[in-house]
Amino acid sequence: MVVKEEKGRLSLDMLIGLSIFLFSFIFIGQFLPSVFADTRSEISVFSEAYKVSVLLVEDPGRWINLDSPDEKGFHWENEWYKNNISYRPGLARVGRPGFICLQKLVEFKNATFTNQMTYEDDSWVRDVFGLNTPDRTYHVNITLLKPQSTAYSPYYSKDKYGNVVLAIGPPIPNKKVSRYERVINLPAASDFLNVTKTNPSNENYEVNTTFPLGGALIVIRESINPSAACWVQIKVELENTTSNNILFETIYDLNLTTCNDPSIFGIYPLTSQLNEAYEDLYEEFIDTYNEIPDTNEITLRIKNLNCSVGLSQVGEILGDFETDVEARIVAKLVVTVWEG
Amino acid sequence: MRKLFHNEEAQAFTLEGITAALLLLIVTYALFESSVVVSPIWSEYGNIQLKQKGYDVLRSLDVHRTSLNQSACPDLSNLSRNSLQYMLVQLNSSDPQPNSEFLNAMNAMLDPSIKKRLEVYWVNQTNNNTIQSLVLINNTPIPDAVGVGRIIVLYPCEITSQSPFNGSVNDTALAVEVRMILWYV
Amino acid sequence: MSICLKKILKPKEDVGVAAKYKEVVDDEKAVSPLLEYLMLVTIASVFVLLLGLYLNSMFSESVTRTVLENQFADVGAEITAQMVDMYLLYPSNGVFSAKIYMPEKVGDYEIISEFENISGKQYLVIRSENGEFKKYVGLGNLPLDFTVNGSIHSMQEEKNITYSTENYIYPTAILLAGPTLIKSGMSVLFDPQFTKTNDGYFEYQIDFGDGNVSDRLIYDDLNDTVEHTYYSSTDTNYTATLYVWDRLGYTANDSLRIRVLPSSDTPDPEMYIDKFVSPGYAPLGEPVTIHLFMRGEGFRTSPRYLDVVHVIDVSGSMSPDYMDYYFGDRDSGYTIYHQFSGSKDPVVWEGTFEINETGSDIIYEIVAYTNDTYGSVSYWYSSGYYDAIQLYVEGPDGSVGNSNGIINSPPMYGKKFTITNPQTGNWTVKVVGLFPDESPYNKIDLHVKVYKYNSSMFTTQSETGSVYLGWGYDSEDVYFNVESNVTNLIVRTDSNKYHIVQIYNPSLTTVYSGGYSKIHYWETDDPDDGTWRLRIYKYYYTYSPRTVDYNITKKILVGSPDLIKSWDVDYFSSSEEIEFNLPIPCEDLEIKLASTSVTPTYAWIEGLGYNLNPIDISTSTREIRASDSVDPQGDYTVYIVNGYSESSISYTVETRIGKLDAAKISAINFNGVLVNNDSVGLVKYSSSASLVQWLTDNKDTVNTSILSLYGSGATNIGEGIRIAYEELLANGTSGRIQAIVLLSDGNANRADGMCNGTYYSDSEADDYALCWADQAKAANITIYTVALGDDADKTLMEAIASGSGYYYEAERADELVRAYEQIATELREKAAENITVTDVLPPGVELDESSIQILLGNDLVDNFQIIETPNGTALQWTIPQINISDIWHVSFRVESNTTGLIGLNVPTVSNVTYYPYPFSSMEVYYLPNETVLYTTAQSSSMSLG
Amino acid sequence: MKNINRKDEILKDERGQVLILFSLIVATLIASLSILHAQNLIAGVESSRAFLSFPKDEVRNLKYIVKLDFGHLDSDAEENLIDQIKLLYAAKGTYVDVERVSSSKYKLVYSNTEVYFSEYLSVQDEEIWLPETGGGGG
Repeated sequence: MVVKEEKGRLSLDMLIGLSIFLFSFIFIGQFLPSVFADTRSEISVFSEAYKVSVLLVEDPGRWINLDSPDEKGFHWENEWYKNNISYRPGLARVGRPGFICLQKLVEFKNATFTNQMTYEDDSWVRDVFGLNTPDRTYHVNITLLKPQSTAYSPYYSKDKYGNVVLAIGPPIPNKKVSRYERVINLPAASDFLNVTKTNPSNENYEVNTTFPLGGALIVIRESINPSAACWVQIKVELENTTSNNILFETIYDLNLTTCNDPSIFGIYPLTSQLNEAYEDLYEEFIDTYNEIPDTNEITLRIKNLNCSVGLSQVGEILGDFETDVEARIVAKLVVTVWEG
Repeated sequence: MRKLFHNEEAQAFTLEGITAALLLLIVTYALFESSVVVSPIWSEYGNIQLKQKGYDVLRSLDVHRTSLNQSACPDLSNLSRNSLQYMLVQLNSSDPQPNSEFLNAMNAMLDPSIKKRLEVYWVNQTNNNTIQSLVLINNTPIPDAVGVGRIIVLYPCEITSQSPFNGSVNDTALAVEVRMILWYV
Repeated sequence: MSICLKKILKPKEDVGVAAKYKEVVDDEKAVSPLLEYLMLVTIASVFVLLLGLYLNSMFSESVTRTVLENQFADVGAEITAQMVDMYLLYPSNGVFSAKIYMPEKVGDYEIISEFENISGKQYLVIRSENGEFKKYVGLGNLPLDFTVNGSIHSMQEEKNITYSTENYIYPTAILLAGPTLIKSGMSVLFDPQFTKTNDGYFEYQIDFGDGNVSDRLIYDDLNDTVEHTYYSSTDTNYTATLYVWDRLGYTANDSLRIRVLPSSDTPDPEMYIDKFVSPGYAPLGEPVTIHLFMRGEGFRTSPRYLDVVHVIDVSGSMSPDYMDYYFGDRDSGYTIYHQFSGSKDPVVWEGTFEINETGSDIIYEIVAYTNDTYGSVSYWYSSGYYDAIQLYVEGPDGSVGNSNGIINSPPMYGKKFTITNPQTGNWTVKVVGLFPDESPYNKIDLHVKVYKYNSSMFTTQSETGSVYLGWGYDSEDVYFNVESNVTNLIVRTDSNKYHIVQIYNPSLTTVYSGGYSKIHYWETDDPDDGTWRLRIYKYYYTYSPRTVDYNITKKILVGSPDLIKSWDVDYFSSSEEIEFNLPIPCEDLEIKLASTSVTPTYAWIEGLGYNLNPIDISTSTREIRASDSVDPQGDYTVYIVNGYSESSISYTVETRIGKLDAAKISAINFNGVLVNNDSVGLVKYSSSASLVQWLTDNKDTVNTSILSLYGSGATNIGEGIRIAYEELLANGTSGRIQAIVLLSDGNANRADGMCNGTYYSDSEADDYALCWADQAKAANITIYTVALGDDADKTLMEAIASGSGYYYEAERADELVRAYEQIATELREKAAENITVTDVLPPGVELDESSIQILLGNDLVDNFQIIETPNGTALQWTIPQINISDIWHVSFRVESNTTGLIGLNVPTVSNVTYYPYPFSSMEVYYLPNETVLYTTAQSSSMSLG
Repeated sequence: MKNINRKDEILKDERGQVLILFSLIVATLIASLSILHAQNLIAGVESSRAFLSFPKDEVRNLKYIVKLDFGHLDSDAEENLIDQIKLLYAAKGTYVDVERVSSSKYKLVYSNTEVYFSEYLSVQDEEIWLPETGGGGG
């Protein structure tokens, strides 16, 4: 009778039911936490990137003599290599955040190289900007790019000798990184500019260059002989030196029979025209000759005018780069930080 | 034996157990997943970067005139045509448009993926200090666009008769705020 | 369940027993639910348990960890961003603060943000309150020229980060040390207390210059000074340097010279002069403090001439006799002269013997005696020579008994001890000699013998009789003989009425005299042989006649006792000897003697006016006073011998003399310190005052007149000072150190005189005294005051003195003597005199007059003035004299209105002029032109809070 | 018939307990998790607010105006300019004031709900306007 009784079995089924529930629950539970709360490393990584960029771009830096601490100042660039000096290598000009001081930039590179013997590394930079913490380290990559560059197509700023102006740190890995961009102002230093000035004995200038240009600016001052004719002509010229195929486009053409109209005097940026012209020509060149050009030239024709053309592979040029202390070259400083 | 298979309560239990468990899990999962989607953080950081850029660009474009004083102004040819100053000075009240050089410079500094709206604000002192504004680039921003501004000082002699600022101040410097609203498309 | 119950209960009613039984046994219904319930509950609980544990570990913990991580990152990012941004706006001054936001709790963890420095690198730390979770955010070289501090707790109301910049004061090390002129083996105290740092905090270390360096200490109450002992066999200059570090690690140092001489040398005194400014850096508009510092350096030097007048209180309270005579209060006239105390062990001779039989008829007799009397030498003699010997016997049970008989049959003197029915076992005999250790009288030949008697050696014979006492007063004598062999005598009277009995021994001294009683009983061992008298009588008022029976029983030794043991030894005594001296003929001397001994313990006083009779100090304190007839001047020796065999005793000897005596001793002693050319005068005062001896360099005459002083009358301090002052004015030699040494033991209670044009009545005696004291001081006379005893008006005396350093208190004569000595030497310890300190501030350096303060040596300053000179503002102090180890230290604040390095005085006109020893010629010390660097030094700090 | 009734009752009995058990466990679990989750979602808000809200560029803008433009203006033109700037910022809910405290010293105040900033500026202060040597202009 007791054996036949089936109520006893009820709870056996109970047991099965419960166990299934339990196991399925636990099984699913295995991958649940990530759903409930995911690690958000970007928070700290982003702020590190922000911090580094700010300290580079807006901070003139600071040095202090540990022996006699009343000796301190902003011009670490003249001191950093001395003994007992502790310093923070900001790049900004004193009192002008966002404006990069040339010597500071140079010395920053020197200091980096002295301390880590290569630009491919960030061991020292990490330290200086506090990217090493007891529990984790962040890597940083600092580059100076032309304004035109994007996250996917970076164009390094180069000085007129073709050297990369600033690129420090290990290559950016293919993982979650934080990229912080700053638009900075560099002095219109001669190293950053390729300046062509009027030379009465010569009318035609040919400047080999690479595209896209960081910046281009033409400053037209007064005419040498107002009663005579004067002109300015700027062409972009692409050529394949083997097949001698040439393609060009005039992007600036000023031509006066009597050079007495003051309205022509001024400071004209040419960056976008030149770059656009280059892009058009490049495609057209391939279409027409199915070959790619190997030299890019900008040719200038200037007559009877005091003028100078500045081409920069660093960045956009603003202001009269010859006379105005406020003239500047605008480039992008990109700080990329990742955890690892 | 027969009874055991025909035991309907037991089935009831097992089914309940499993269904209940699954149901609950699905609900919670759905709940949490959905809320992840509305996490604000991504757009937030984007905006920070954007705002920073905005300020940087304005600062870069603010090419202050050296060697100038209230009375004697430099002629326009000494102003870089891609500077804010030039842009403001050349504005024409009949059809206020920023000059192309300025636009080019500005666009070069901001990625193509960034859309912008440009406005200027200034105080009209002759008209009991009302704040007047002018839209130079007219795009309608999305809700979480960021705005940045910069004040440029124009000098009496730089305000020409056809300038929109003309008459706002009588023979004294004018503070013009250039506001740029930026957002990603 | 309820259903089942019903099922079980139901049959109860209608079914029979068997049926019911069956029902219960194979009732299956109850089983199933019961089982199910049990299983269900178990399964469920196990399930819940597993689930609970698992969920907790898997979900909440790991989730919380990530959430915390993210939240921390968030807060960290927020704060560092704020820091960087704020810093980069670097307000060169002023304050800049921004709100900080953070969640109050993350998964019931509270959050704390603070700064941490790990091996020189600064980090921002975000952590859970209990520190279980932590996140670091590196600050790199950001905090280079500002400090970070503070912390934020997520629960606090206001959360801010504040960047503030204020003027920062770089450390200025300032080292004071003293003395800077020392002898080898002396120690110098180094004091950095005037070192200035931004927030007062600093660590310091002192390089003593002799190769030793102090520890690096944090300056606080515990470590505010450092002491160092120098050794040098030659005259050497060491440069001690103080190094200080402030909170930010900025350092500074300061040095000074320490001159160390071989201990043999005694150089001339000199003046150490220093000037320093603190801080040496100051932001513009901040005042700085200038310190001027002088110290008398050196050691007591060769003679220099003094004019001193003793002004001695001869009021009644100075003399015990006077106090005794008028107030019956001798004590208050005394002052303690010496106090001695100590402990003394006995010198015990011991011998043992054995007793093996006992019984009521067994008697043991122990005798200890000597034949040495040293006749004339009387120390032995108290009541008889036998006093010199103490006999103790210790039984087998350890109990110690004192002698119960004396031996006084010349030439044998000593004690004896009789035991009847003794315990068997080993007995110990202990003998202590009670006589001083004064060779050759410190030795005696000691004879100790043990005799045994038994009853057979004794017979008893007794006389009985009765006397009749008639009406009124009546008296009857009974004579009886006692032979030499009588060892014990018992006299007994018996009556039904009261009567009086007296017993006279052969030498007619009363050995017993019993008052009214019905029965009289008297017993003695070894009665003197001869004719004894027993007198029985009554007075008239016990009127009625009565008969008194008497019974005289003699115990007679017939055989001779057996000598059990006998010792003959030489015994040497040992005594404590206390010596003191009364240098002058004092009026009063009292010696108090006491000991803790329980058995006779003697003291002998050897000295003028005292014979050498032993004084038993065992029972109570004994006071021995010199009779006024004899002059107690001279040397005294007190001998103390412990008469108690069992333990050492402690004793006290206190000698007291009259206060006036003390004063005399001190004053004479003082004069002794003086040298030939010094002159001394003497003024005494009580109700009035008089010049006893004018200034003379003949100390003897002064001393004689000092001795002539006697006490009586009231206390008129003012007059005393006046006369002394007038004497100094009249007969003092200029150029000498002129001083008054004033002694008093009481309150000024007489004046009745004019001072400085004012009349003072007796009630204003204090003011009168003070008035004259001021006159004297004004006349450049140094007044030393000594308050003797508790009754002295100490406040007044201190006020009268030329300064706190010139006031002495003496409870006791010896202190008084010392005080006087010190004064005498003090008077010699002048390092420099007629000092004028002039510090001239250049134009542009503003003096804050309210800030002028004298930190030390206020009493030294005679006059201070601020003079406007063409050179600038001059501060000028004049100081009559600076003694060795006097310190004078002033400070005042100045402020400059121009930046840069500012000189704080006008050289050469800022100087110290003074007459160094031997005060013949003036010297000039040009104050260093201390400078302050007015910088715009600033310190910034980033603080959470 | 009776049997079935009894079974039903017992079943009800048990089911009740089991369901309560489940709901209890899961409810608490979800509750606790959802709190944490919510907090995780808002992580990053504070910092990004900090980045966004911090008006350093505007403060600097003001400083430049004081440094670069005030030098060129006479005092009432200066007053005038300050008034305009005040108004422009007031429109953005920020209080701004530049006040001349001495011949060459200005007190600059920038204050909104997030930050309070004040600084004394001096137009001679070389640190704000320091011509570069070498490296050409600006």
